[in-house]
Amino acid sequence: MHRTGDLYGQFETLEQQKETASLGMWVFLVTEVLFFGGMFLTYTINRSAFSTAFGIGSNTLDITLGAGNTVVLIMSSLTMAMAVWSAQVGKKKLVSIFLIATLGLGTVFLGVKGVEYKQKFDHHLIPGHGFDMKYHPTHPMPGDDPKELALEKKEVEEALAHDPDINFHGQLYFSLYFGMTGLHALHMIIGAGLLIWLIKGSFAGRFTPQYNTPVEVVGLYWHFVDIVWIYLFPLLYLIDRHR
Amino acid sequence: MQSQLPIYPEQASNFAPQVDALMVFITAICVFFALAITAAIVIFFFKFHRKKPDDVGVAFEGDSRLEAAWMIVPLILAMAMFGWGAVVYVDYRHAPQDTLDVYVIGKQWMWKAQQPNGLKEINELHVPVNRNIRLILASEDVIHDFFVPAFRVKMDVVPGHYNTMWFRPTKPGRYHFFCSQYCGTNHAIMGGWVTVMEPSDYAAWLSGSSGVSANPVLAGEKLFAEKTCITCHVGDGTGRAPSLNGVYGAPVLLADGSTVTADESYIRESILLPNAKIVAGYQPLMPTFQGQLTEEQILALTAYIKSLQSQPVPAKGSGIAPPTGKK
Amino acid sequence: MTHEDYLNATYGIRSWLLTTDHKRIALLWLGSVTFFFFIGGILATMIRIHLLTPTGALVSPETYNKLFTMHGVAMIFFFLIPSIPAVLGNFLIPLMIGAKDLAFPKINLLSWYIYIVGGIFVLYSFGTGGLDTGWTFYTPLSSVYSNSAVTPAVIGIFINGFSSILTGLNFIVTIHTMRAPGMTWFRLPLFAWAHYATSLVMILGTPVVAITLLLAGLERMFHLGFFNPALGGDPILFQHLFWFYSHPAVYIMILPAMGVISEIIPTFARKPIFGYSFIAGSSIAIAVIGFVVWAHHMFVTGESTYAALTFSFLSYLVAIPSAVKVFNWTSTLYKGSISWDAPMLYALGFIGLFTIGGLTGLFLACLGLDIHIHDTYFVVAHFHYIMVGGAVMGYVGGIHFWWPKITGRLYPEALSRAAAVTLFVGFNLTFFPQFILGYLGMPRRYHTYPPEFQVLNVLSTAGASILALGYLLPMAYLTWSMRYGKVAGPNPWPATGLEWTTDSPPPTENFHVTPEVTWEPYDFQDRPDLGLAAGSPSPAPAHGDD
Amino acid sequence: MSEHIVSPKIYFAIFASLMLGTGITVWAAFQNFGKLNIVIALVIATIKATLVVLYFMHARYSPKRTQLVIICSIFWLAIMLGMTLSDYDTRPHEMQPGVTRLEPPAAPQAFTA
Repeated sequence: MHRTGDLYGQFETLEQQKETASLGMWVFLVTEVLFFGGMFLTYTINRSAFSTAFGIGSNTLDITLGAGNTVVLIMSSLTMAMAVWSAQVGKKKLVSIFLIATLGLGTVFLGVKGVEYKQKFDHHLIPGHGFDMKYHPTHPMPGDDPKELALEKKEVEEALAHDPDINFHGQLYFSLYFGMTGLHALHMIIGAGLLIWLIKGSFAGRFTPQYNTPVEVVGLYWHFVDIVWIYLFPLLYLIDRHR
Repeated sequence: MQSQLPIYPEQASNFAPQVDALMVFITAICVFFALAITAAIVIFFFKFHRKKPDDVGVAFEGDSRLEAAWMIVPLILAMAMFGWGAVVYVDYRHAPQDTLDVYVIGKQWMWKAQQPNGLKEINELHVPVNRNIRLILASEDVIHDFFVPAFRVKMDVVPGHYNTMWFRPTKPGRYHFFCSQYCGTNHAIMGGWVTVMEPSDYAAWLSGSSGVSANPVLAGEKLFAEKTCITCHVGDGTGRAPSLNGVYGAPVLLADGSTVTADESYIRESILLPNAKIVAGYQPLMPTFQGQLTEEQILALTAYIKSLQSQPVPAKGSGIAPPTGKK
Repeated sequence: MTHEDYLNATYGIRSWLLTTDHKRIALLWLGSVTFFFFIGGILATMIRIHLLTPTGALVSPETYNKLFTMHGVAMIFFFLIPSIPAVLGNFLIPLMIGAKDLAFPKINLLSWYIYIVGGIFVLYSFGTGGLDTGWTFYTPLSSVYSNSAVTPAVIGIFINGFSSILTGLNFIVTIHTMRAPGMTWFRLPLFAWAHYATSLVMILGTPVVAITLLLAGLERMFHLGFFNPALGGDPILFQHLFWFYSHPAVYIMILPAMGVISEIIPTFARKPIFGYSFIAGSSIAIAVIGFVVWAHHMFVTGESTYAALTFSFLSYLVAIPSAVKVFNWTSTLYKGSISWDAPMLYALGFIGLFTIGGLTGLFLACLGLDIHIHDTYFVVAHFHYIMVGGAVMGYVGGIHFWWPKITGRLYPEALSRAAAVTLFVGFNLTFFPQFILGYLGMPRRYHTYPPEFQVLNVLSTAGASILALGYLLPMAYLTWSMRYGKVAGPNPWPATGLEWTTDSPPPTENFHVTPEVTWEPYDFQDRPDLGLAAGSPSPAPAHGDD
Repeated sequence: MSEHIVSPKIYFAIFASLMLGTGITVWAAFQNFGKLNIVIALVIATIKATLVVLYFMHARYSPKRTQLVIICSIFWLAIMLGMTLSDYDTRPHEMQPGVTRLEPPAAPQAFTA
């Protein structure tokens, strides 16, 4: 199909094209909801069966990094929304600035995620043969707070009395932790790729009040990724924090 | 004739008549509808065959009352099927209080059963007639399914769960049971026999076989399955090891071309040092059972293998040297 | 005089592999699903030959298990699910609604490439060690115990899922936003309604099976425990997730076939379809109710009695819209002007086989009866009646119906009628005995069986050889007709759909001018352009729609 | 149909509410509400997600069709979660996941494999 200006050949009008693109993205997001939904279901069943192990697993996560990342991601959603707004009102320069800001915040999020993964690796909390819930409390790393370590140790020991299979069930928690955050991070990486493509377009001044469909559609995707995290954060980081 | 081309299996439990009645009920309704639709299609097909190439049919577009009728009538019939089926199912899922409990464990690819007095069986299940039997099912590896067609009952055997099923056998006899959830390579031969006995026979069987069986052949048969000999030494010669049917006392052709008579000492040596003499055409796969069997058990196994003398020798897959064999 | 059409607009392999024309993409799909149908068919033939004797005539147990697993995977994921939507749907939906193309032509092409990549992974698995888990991939057999090439197969099916999702997405958006002027929702062909319902299932179900198989694959690769009870996981959870997609997936297979039948019947009975809105509505009802019946695959797994009752009840509800369709098709024949062309024979064959398939579903949905027939040959027969008797009959019938539109040629009439009858007879002989086998208690997936079941198995194998002939015949004469068939003209039957108002084969842009729809669907009375004796035999003209 | 342009003021207001929500959810996690902890966390998350969908994603100003799509996704997610969980909630104890170490139901004697 040939393309005339911004209008692709299969469409009659720009408005039809925009409506179609936006509906397409919404329908795609429905499939994403169910894609993540399958994982959330697996999580729910296992968490209710092994709540002790999931609580301990959750408490090993760094809540400061998690909450910080939540703030970063919400902020990136704001800048994304502002990028869409800038395109709608025709402020071409602002479009580029807000897109770059979104990409920057997204990168920060991924960087922090990387730091957290590294921590888990050091603490022998990667599911598999080396997995050991007791490793970290018994092998302190430089910079660890001895009080917290003692607490963690006590927790694991108490839990063992209730749940002798704590190492298996803890592994389930971490399998789900890596599965869900990994899938989320993959979506972030794809989103970052889309942002780079948009930034190139915005430098060329392509996005105008008449034609801003790509910015709007990528925006929808980005906000969806944000929503997934809004659920992941309490479900993974905030179990049994009050203990 | 039931034996020629039967259309339903034997009825041997309390559930069998119930399930068969359901089957008849649903079949009757379905046959009625299938015939009605087929008849309508066939009649219309011929009666309204196009006469001239440019003919057009009579246009009418629908009738809401008719549509309502053919939604409501099938719905009522469907609800009847649902209701009746549900009654049978709820009964099946809720065992009565006075059951005789037997543990059944599935593993790739055999069934182990344990009677209330601790007696264990392999690929066999003995139960008294007219008693409520509850099977408590567990799996050691993958999902299996315990299925007795003559009783019309089955239940999955799921690792990590305990499932239960119950039935009341109503007719003494021997009935096939199958594994009906696909469980890997030998899924199809993971089956056995349920023996339904008169209560007195069952009591005698229980006491007679408790502890070490008085009958060495029976004890050997149990061992033969328990030590998984049966998975390779398949009777019909299709296993990875030769069939043992009729082997006792017969000449056996070895891999080095020599022949040996399968007597007690050969059997004993083959159990304890299996790689000493390999039957022609087979790989040295068998593990040694040295230290794993008591003398008594070896005797029992030997007795069992002797008893196979009367079994039919398969054409292929036996270690017995052909009668015209050299020397 | 040759006019330019989509087939001769451009030449060269690149013009096909990089095309964004929905009609060319449909032909790419036609080629690739036929390839997988062949693979599945050869495997099926080997299965039937093996089961000629009680001890198994052909292969070892391991090989037999691989045969039926690979047969299932190839047929379900790589033939049945894409067959009608990706071939006929792709070709026809834009034509039927008067659009120049689908909403997202590039995504449409991407969808085919994703399928090919997924297919390569699965073929790699078949070639290196095969697959012996059953197409259902039940854990922990698939994730821990199987020694076959499970990982590449699971990855292949995961990838292939996105092909399905993108096709469904494309259809939904296209039907919403690309309709020609005058093409209101209730003037849509029922084929388009059926595809809309199918697409709903594709976009709502497929992501769940994708994530499930991904988790199972990860479990196998990294020894995780999502569904492995030895590590705390729950195999029943896998079944819930798997069937949440895989039960609705049977509606992905059957709904488009129902759409095909709803087109063929009014065309060859030359009258408006009876109860248009009920057939359209029942497609949506099947798609929606089809999502809440999945655990009827799990009545004997130990799911709770309460859940079993709920799912059995809902399963009976889904029978009603299917029955509505059958009754309406049959009523359409009444006082029609019925021709005995091959597509009509396929359509009537479909109704017969689908009726048996659907009615036997009532047996399986019945809780008390399912205890006995679950996982036996009864189930095998039931779903083959739906999927082969239903979906494949619909697919082959649809190919015959639209072949003149796709290629511009007609096929030999007598031969095609003979093929339809052969298929019907062969099919019944193959699968009807399996109902009896199942009730007698022969479990499925058995490479060996007690000798008393032999007679019925031999009958089944005999039928299969007739069935195979019934499939080879159309392949031969359809291929022949592409070159030597009679030129068809734009509307050979004639039929009322928009797709028949354009050239055969259609031009790349589908229509020379954007069409405007002014008539009701399947209306032969007010269509002088069809050249029929319009309205003559009927004293009662179609009174306006209400 | 001219599209609705949401003013930046609303965006910033939503952003502020999301921040507030994040703060509350972290605070609430450290209080012991018993079984209510998870409920509170999910309610707050749902409020946050709703705000994002309605305003950042313009669902409030979108055509009915888009709103229907959103409702569909929630509905189907609810079917999947709800109906599966209803099975688990009504199963007897010995059929729950991960009970391999428990004794079998009413064992007359030791259960050995």
